[in-house]
Amino acid sequence: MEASTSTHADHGAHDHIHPPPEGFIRKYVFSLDHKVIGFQYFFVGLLLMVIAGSFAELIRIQLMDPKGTFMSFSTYNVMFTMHGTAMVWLVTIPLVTGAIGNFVMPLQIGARDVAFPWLNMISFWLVPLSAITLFSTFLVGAPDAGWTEYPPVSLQQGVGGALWCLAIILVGVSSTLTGMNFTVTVAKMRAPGMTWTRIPLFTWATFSTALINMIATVALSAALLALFLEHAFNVPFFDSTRGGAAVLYQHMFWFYSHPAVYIFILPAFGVISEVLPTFARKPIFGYKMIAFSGLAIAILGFAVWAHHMFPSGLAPWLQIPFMILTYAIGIPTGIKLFSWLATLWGGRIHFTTPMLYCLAFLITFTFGGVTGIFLASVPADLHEHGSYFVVAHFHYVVAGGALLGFLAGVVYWYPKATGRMMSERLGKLSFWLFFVGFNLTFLPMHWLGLEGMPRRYASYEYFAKAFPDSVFWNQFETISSFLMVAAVAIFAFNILWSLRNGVPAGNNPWGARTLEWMIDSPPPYYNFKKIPTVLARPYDFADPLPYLNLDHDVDPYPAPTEAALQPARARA
Amino acid sequence: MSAVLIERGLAFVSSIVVGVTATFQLRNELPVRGLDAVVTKVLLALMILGCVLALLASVNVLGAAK
Amino acid sequence: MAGQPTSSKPQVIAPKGLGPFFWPYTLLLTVISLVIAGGILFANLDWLLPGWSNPVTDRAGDVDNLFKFMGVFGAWIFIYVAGYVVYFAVVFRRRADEPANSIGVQVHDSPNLEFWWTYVPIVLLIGLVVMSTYIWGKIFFPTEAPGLTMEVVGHQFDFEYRYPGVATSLYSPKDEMHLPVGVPVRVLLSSADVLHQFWVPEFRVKLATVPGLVQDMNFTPLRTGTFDIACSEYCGVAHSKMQGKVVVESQADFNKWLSALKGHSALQGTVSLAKGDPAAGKTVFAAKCAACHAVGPFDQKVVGPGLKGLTDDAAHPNLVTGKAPTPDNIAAILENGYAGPIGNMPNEQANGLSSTDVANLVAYLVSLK
Amino acid sequence: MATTTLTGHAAVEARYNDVDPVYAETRDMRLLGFVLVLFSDCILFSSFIFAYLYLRTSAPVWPPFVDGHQLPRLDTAFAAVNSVVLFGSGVTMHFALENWKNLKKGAFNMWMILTIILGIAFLGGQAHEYLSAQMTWQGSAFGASFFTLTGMHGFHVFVGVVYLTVLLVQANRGVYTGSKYFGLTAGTLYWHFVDVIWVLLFYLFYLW
Repeated sequence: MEASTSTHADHGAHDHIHPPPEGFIRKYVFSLDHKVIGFQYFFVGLLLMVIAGSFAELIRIQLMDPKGTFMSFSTYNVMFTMHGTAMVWLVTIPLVTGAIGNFVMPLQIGARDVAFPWLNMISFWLVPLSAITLFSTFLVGAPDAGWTEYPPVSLQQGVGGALWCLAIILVGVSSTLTGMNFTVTVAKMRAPGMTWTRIPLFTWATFSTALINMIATVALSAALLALFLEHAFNVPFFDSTRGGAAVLYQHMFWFYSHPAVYIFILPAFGVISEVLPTFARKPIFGYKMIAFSGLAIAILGFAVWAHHMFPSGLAPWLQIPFMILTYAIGIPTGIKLFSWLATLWGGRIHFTTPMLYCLAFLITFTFGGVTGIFLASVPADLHEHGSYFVVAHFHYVVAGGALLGFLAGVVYWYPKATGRMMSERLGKLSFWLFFVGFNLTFLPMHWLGLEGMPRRYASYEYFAKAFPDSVFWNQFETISSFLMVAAVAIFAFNILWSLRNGVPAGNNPWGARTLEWMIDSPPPYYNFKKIPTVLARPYDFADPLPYLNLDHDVDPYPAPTEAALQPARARA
Repeated sequence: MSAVLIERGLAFVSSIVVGVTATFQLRNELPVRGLDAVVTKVLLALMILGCVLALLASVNVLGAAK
Repeated sequence: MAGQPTSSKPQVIAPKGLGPFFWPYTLLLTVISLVIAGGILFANLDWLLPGWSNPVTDRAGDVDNLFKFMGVFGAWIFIYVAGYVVYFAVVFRRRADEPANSIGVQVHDSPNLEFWWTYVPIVLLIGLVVMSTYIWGKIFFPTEAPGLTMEVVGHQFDFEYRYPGVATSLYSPKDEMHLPVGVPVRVLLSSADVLHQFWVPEFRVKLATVPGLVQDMNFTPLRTGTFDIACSEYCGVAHSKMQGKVVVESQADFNKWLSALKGHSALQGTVSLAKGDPAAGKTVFAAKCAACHAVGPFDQKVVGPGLKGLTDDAAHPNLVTGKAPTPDNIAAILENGYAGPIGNMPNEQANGLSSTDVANLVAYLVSLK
Repeated sequence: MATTTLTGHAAVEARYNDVDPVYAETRDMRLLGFVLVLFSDCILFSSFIFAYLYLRTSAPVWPPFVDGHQLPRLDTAFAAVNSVVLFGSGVTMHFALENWKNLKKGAFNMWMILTIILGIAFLGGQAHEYLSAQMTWQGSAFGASFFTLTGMHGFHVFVGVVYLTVLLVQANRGVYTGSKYFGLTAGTLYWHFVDVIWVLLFYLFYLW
């Protein structure tokens, strides 16, 4: 007890509770409350995911026919550009850090809000602004050079390209501010006694992500600012006839965009690290290794960007160091993966929906990691680069990694956010549809890519002549992808339906042990009436809960309640 | 006497004055603790480096000769 | 809180040993891994990687060996991880009749285990790095001098092929690229407009064509055939229609094809430098040089320097070779090519310049003041 | 808590700590947040400096040729004076904050005004540089990186001048006290940061 209260003196600040805001606008639109902002991110992100996902379906429909007659080539090019852009910047980042990070992180560290609620609100509102800017390009000729927008080809598009830059700079500023905000929150606002090695792993992941957001996103803004200047004012950063260099953009862009994939995946790692121990009823295996490997991934992630550029004019002598660093990042990732596997061993595993997502994550993410090893090797990459193999790898780690982690997190924290359980029956249906549909859609892309099908092709007529079976596989993928559409539709329906009809959850339906489960569901405006004191790590199921000064009397040994154990039968 | 010579002379004298003053400021800042002081120390040190550069430029050691 | 079932100490349900049938199951996974490894090593994977059983280039065999190595170990990692996920999930599932507060065995870590699962991947990855670096060295630093040096220039939306001694360029998809079998080839890649990529999947080597940069790709075709060339870097609206064909044929066939091409060319014969015609030189320049050189000052770089004022540039009194800008020295660069700090320029053969062309070009270049 | 017997740093520190816990905690968070913002701003400049280094090192000669003429090197004499003007404003800003910490409001005002004047003088000098520059933004990689980087820096100086003016007005309206003056600390850090960015730009564009 003496040792545990050492991080924070008992500040008067902790007893200072703001009254909740009045009026609809202050409460739900320009809210300063991290929970409401989390919801806002969630719904905006989900809406944009539906839009970007429908672009993906249009892409897939085009590929049913090798001639590519469904859309014109230019429309197809716009579709994959917008799909990538929206999914990367307007869906994944707002959903994983914006929604789950905002809602959960302050609760997990026993804080009443993030460090700068105002900035948080601005960060959020930049996202819809950016989305409007991005989609407004449809009116003036949408960008079509892929989500990477490599110059010189991206400079051939008109105003749309410049607007694209502005849209992404806006969302970049939003990410930077969020990163700064979260870094300060985790560094300064933890409950007394919560030392760095007692922080719940999701918060650890959010912290590592915030560091990347803060540093890398600015570099992205710089790259896009330079591209914007060339678009708008003809400033020759990337024009080789006036001393610029096309490869320079790729350096500047990937210096952000490689860490960006860790912005997606680290919060998902965090969710997995929370969900696995809860449903395996076991302490997380190797807490420190998981926490520090996340940090190591965040730091190493800054030194691997050029592996996206092996064939693109990178000097040969630079290729080997970047390959070695890329392999080095596989080590901490492997440590995490094996630690989760060891967490499963000897547990008492509850097959709830979030747990199913986690188990699926372990399988698909391992697969995506293995194909990552294939891509990182320079000679092998000289074959795979720019092919469907890359598309498959990327979707295995982002959709099969980050998205599965995100869905696990949504189902896991839904009872905390709303006070009701999501329907397990619909949840499991949605899970299986997604898992099966996902694998059937993206697995064949691996062999299509290795056979030699290039990505971003509106028509693959020549390829279908050489490999007639590619037509079958593409049609197979398209049909399978609609299973994912069904899964997302059921998931969205489940979210809305359960708001009213879900089983009342109680404060801690899963028998979880982190701080957010010690307060009411949904949490009150001020989160914690009294700031609790933390005595130990949260994951020791055999010990009583390591908290003092909680608002409620809680069961010292929380266990899953009826609501979680028999969700399908009970009704409110 | 050309404008360039006046500029050089001005740069020479003022960079010494500013550099020395900044060095005293840095010395006074050294015992202060806290994040703001740490950052200030680093920034002051770099600014003194800037004064040295300006001094070298004024005597034509660095930069274009004119 | 209503609904909290109990506040008694939770009940640990520990497995016996590592779990029921752990070792038999591990044996099963091992057998599966070995079968897959055998498949990767010995089966014919032409359906997956075209040219697997009969490599088209010397590099393809190397890269396929790398694929074998990564495939075997990647498959092992995946099979063990996925296999144990499924096994643990089934074996350690909570039974319906267990109390709600049953918990698993409370282990926090195991330094031994953690050491091994850090150490083994490191060793494997070091092996992979060594192997990759070795093959990378073969790709980028070939020891054999090329028997044929040619150029591929990316355009929106076709590939331009330039052969030594051929005055006119060939363009995909109308024309095919031809290569002699068994001869080390150096392909110099550059671009006239945006980024493209020159990819022949069977060759296993692809490189981008970058404006302002020349990259060289080295390989030796090992067997004859016709293969697809595809652009694999997005280059604009008709990106998906940017393909070509490369024909690998015997040296005799190749020579026949090449001389037929040369036959079409009107610019042949030996002419002394003094008889160069600047007007004809301008035409040759536009066809052969303008992709890399601007008619502008030295620093108006496209790939190579601008060539205006070649003979009277105060800032550059000498040529890139360090010699005085006399017609003979200029002609020497055109004939022998250039390799040095500011880049590479192909020689007369690679550029397809006849001696008439050289004479005309020199006359034209000297006339640029 | 504040005692009359303390002097110098000790007195300043005592006053600094003599605040309510809410303010102390907020100040702590804001300070860290502000330093992080400066850090990310630093990354923004670094990215463009990287671009400049990349373009410069891959060019055959530097300064590059435009339309047949090599661009001249930038003149260091005037830039050296202008740099020292900016560095001098950093020194005066530091004096201003020190005087505020020691409760010398008159001296604070004097140094602040001097800082603002020097900042404006620097901007004037930059305007002169721009007007007399012999290259354009569009013409070459040199022009592109020079005008973009110094333009971004100039914008930061301009924002700084406005920021310091606001701080000066606020200070005279009693927004800050001898204990609570985080805004002034932030302003000083920002101004020092802008100075230091200029050290880099000065070296990279004028002296290298």
